[in-house]
Amino acid sequence: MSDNEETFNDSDVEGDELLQDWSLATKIIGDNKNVIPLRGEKDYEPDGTGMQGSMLFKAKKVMFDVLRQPDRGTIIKNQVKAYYDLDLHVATIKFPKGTFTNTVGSPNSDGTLTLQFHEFVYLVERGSVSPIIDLGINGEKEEYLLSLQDVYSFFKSQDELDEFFVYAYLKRMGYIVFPTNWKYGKQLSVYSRYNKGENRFQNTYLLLNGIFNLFTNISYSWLKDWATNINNIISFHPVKFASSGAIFESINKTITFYAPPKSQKQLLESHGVDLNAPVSSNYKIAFDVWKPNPSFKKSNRYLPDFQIVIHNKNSKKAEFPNLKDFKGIFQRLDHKFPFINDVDIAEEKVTKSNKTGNVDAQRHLKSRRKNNKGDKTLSLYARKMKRIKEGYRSFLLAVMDGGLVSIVKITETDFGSENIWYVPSPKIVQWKKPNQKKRN
Amino acid sequence: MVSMNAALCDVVYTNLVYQQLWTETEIINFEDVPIVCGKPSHRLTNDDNDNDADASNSEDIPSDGKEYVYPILMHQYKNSGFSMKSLDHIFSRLPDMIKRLTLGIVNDDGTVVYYFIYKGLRKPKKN
Amino acid sequence: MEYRESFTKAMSEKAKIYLVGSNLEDGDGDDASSVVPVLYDVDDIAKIREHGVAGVLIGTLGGAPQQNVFLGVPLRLMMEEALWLVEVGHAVFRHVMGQDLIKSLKGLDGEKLQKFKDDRANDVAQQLEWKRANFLRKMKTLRGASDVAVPSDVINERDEQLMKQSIFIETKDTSAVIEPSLNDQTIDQRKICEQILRQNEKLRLNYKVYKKLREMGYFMSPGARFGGRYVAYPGDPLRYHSHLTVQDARSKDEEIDLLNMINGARLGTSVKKTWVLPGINENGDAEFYSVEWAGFG
Amino acid sequence: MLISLACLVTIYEDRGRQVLTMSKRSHRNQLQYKHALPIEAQPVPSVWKHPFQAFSWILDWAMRWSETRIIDVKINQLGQILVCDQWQMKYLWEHGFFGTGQLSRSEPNWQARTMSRLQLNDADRINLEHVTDVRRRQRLEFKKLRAEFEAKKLEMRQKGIVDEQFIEQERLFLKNQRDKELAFEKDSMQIRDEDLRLIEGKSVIQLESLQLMPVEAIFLSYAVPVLKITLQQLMVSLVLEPKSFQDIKKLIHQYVAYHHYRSKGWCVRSGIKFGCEYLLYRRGPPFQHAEYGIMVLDANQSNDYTWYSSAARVVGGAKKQFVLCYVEQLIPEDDLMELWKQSKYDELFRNFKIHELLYKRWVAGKNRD
Repeated sequence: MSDNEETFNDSDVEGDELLQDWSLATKIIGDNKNVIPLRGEKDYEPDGTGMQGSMLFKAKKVMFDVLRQPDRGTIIKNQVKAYYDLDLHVATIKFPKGTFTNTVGSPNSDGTLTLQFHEFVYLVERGSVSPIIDLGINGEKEEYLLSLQDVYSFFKSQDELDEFFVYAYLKRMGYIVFPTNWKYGKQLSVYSRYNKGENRFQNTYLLLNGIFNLFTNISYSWLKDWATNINNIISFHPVKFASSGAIFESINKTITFYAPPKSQKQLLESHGVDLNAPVSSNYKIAFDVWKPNPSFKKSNRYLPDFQIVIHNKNSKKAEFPNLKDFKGIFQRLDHKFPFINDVDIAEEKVTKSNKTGNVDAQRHLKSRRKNNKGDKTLSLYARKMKRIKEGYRSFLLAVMDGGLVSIVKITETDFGSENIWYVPSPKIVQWKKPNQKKRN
Repeated sequence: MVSMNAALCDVVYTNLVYQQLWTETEIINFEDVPIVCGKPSHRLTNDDNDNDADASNSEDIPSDGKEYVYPILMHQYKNSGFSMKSLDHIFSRLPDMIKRLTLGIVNDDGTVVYYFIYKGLRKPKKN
Repeated sequence: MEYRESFTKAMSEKAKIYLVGSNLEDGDGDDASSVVPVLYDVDDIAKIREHGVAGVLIGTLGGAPQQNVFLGVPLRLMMEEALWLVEVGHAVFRHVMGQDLIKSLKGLDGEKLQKFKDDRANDVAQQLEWKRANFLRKMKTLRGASDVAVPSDVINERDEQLMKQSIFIETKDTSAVIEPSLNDQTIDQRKICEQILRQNEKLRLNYKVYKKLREMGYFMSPGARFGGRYVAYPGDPLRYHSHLTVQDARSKDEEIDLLNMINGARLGTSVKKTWVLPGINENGDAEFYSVEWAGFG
Repeated sequence: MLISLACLVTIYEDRGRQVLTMSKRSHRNQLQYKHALPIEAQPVPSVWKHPFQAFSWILDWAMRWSETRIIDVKINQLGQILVCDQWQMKYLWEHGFFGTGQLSRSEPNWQARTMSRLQLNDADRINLEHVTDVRRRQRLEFKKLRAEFEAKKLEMRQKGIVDEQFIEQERLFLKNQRDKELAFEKDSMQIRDEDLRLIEGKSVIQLESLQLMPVEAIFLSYAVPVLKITLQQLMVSLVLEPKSFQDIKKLIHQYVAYHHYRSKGWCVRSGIKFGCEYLLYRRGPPFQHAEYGIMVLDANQSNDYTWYSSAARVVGGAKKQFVLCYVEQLIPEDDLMELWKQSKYDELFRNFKIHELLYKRWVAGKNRD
């Protein structure tokens, strides 16, 4: 599918300012190319002319013609019936067929497929399944074909409707979407390497961590005064510096900062510690999202590419997350963190060569350094910049406003760990000072 | 408080005359509302061109080319205390012919930024 | 012409707005303001549009399910839109919970149920009839008048089967049971409106702003994308640019966040929308100030 | 449309920059702005070639010891923190881009700009007196010639001669003169009455001061102490008598964030132009555009979504990353207040923690592969 429509749809400005020409919708319905051509410009305001009036009339007519087309459904040959169960609030397909079953529903041992409610509504809207209710009158099977309106009356809350909308929105764009903590099949976890059979390790770790915290808490109180005093003595005198870096070094310890986990190990540590911490449940992670992939297996899922949290900005109950809420979300994230590989590999290399003293490895590292010598400082600097810009853990926040959704990516980043001060090259340092140094 | 207002007017006056190059600039007190009034050095970019006059908005644009600037102080770390009530008050003191007020926001970073304020609804410029 | 007829018909009745997602009868305990107002009937959607309410289509379009540009029924309204339509008398609220629907379905007597079945069967029969006629017409033209070896009005078993298989089973937008079963149910419209407004202070203020702007002729749509509560259009958004980014309503002595005003007006200038600050005065009326970047400084 | 905003900004940022070729300019910048902070490091030479060299180094080192607090500041009744000395303004700008010229976009170059606007610093300098002088002499010349024409015309008329050619000649002369005068006025200058007040001999009086943001002033009296004012004096003048921590909370939050970025090497400047609190430059405005727009928030703060979305769109429209910088306080407010009262600012600052989040619009159609 082409990217065209999305660039329009998600680029708010254009989406609003360009004419939504529904005659094009008839085109995409006709052939399946899904290419949406450029749309025309709108007018500034009504000018009372008949010409403008008839253009508006036509535009509305086309739109309503499209809306009136009976195009939700299937021919009998392809019909798939999904039976809604009011008590369980799910639907069941007795004879699943069609490609959608690869990425929708939980298969049961008897060959049927259970659809969660949002999956059910989505497939009904697409016309992929017929929504049926078995009225079971007088013990007899009595199938009744529901309408879309009937199906919507089963929504239990605004939150559920919003979740469904976000689900459908992503599905229409081709993403694979399942609820986070979906019980069916197997799903990889970032933490699984440690969790599986290594609970002992984890417990030991937690214990040690607890003791450490206890110790630091006690020691901190009396160490703190000491440290402050020493600092007061040394820091605010006109200290002389032998390099510009030293000036920064002298002031960059003042403000503490949060450094997000950057490696598998640190991830586990933060995750492990937080297992005991109370989790704010206001912001649940609604869905795991995978990029489109034909070889996706729902029974054996690799790490999702994204996870998504939904916020309805007009709901009386909900507030935009504050820092604590964000932290709660980050702690519970479990998806593909693109930064892990890079950082882990870099770290492993260092520890390996340090610990084992492996001559070969060190030689290898040396030769690599040698090769990079030319732009070493530059690339180090560039790498720091890249780390800040790309950040670490992230999730998507879908903000519902009426029936419109905007999606924001929230990413932990860390300016604190990356010192980026400029170190003048020797050539410039040796350059003679300009006259400005001499004051009047 | 009054001297503070005077000092604030001076900042905006100097900024308008010597950075924005306004002419015929003067400070007028409409009772307790001090206004820096003057002529911009060129047509303000937000106005429509004469030949493309936007009839519905044109009555808002002063015919003598004069703009009325109300200075307001904005600290990064203090509340401004500025509300719609403040705006009501300012407009109540201004002569009726003044449809457009310019807020001259004096920031504590050394800059002054200017925003037009209209009572009621105003359409955006066409182009 | 057909369009005009149905148009006139639609205008003659009140549109039906269904409140989805919450149990209203729960009384004060539940948050009535978090129900979602939704319309399913295209005629109703066309009708409220003539009254200046566009809403947002939220359903997947059956014929083009792989995109988010053109969506279909149902139509979701902002609560303000729904309240205004009902208050002015262009629409009525309806509220149906799933279990009630099923109850009413189960409560249908055999006669009614049979009628539904007959309707469906009729639809199938009609489609089949149409397909047969079509098929025969094609056969005729294909074979020409001279061919008499095969009678042209006979369809063999296989073709008949194929035709039956290709009959389209449509999922209809609107319910066949909900409206008839509700017709006699009288809901106190004013009470629902009050209930919804009572529980949400912010909505209460914003509704005054919405109402005022609507009565001035503006169409509103949700405005978070442009940094506001509403985006206001001088006419049908299908044809006209939006003019205003309207902020959340406030009391008139509430402090203005100048930094927020600055970036709002800056953004407004770049997207050609005036940044509008609405306030509610002592009389409970909405008043406005418009802000735009002066273009210098 | 956001592009147009970005363009607008680009124009502003470009205005006032010297027109130099890229490489030349960048080299010049490297030299001019080699110090990121107003305290200059004194590198220890790697080889001591001569005993005298060591002596000179120590002397230099000692000299500078004594001159750290060198910048005078004045705080006026509006709370504006001003540096008025020419050299000091330039020094603070060139050593880390501190402050903003009150009549400039950033670098305090109003005087030079005005000189060039009034054409007072051209190579063949036309000063005001010169202009009036030229104009007066021109006028005189014109009057003289016109008098000659008048005399001749009278003479011819008395003789009863009507010379069409002569009248045409006169007309042309007069027109010519007027054009000349207009042209002179036009391209010599458009001096307003307001400008006349500025001119003092061959120069323009300096109206502009360098204004420091409160956080810059704190940084320059606390972290890199170059202001003559002490931190305590400064703090008291910023907030006279805070009754509760609420009164100083925002200032402290702003400072903590400012110090954080400055101390990691970023050039931090006001973000007001883009509706955010700070802009982060790698080195400074002459080198490249700002890369980040920072919004400082309290850890418990939650605003309506529109607050985030409009700020993010303005910052994003100028092709900058939008950062939510949360400031968390680590000890109770009463304790913080106590530290303030005792002027233990260092300890006060140390009891805050920074958390950063990138906030970016996510487009479903662009993240599928």
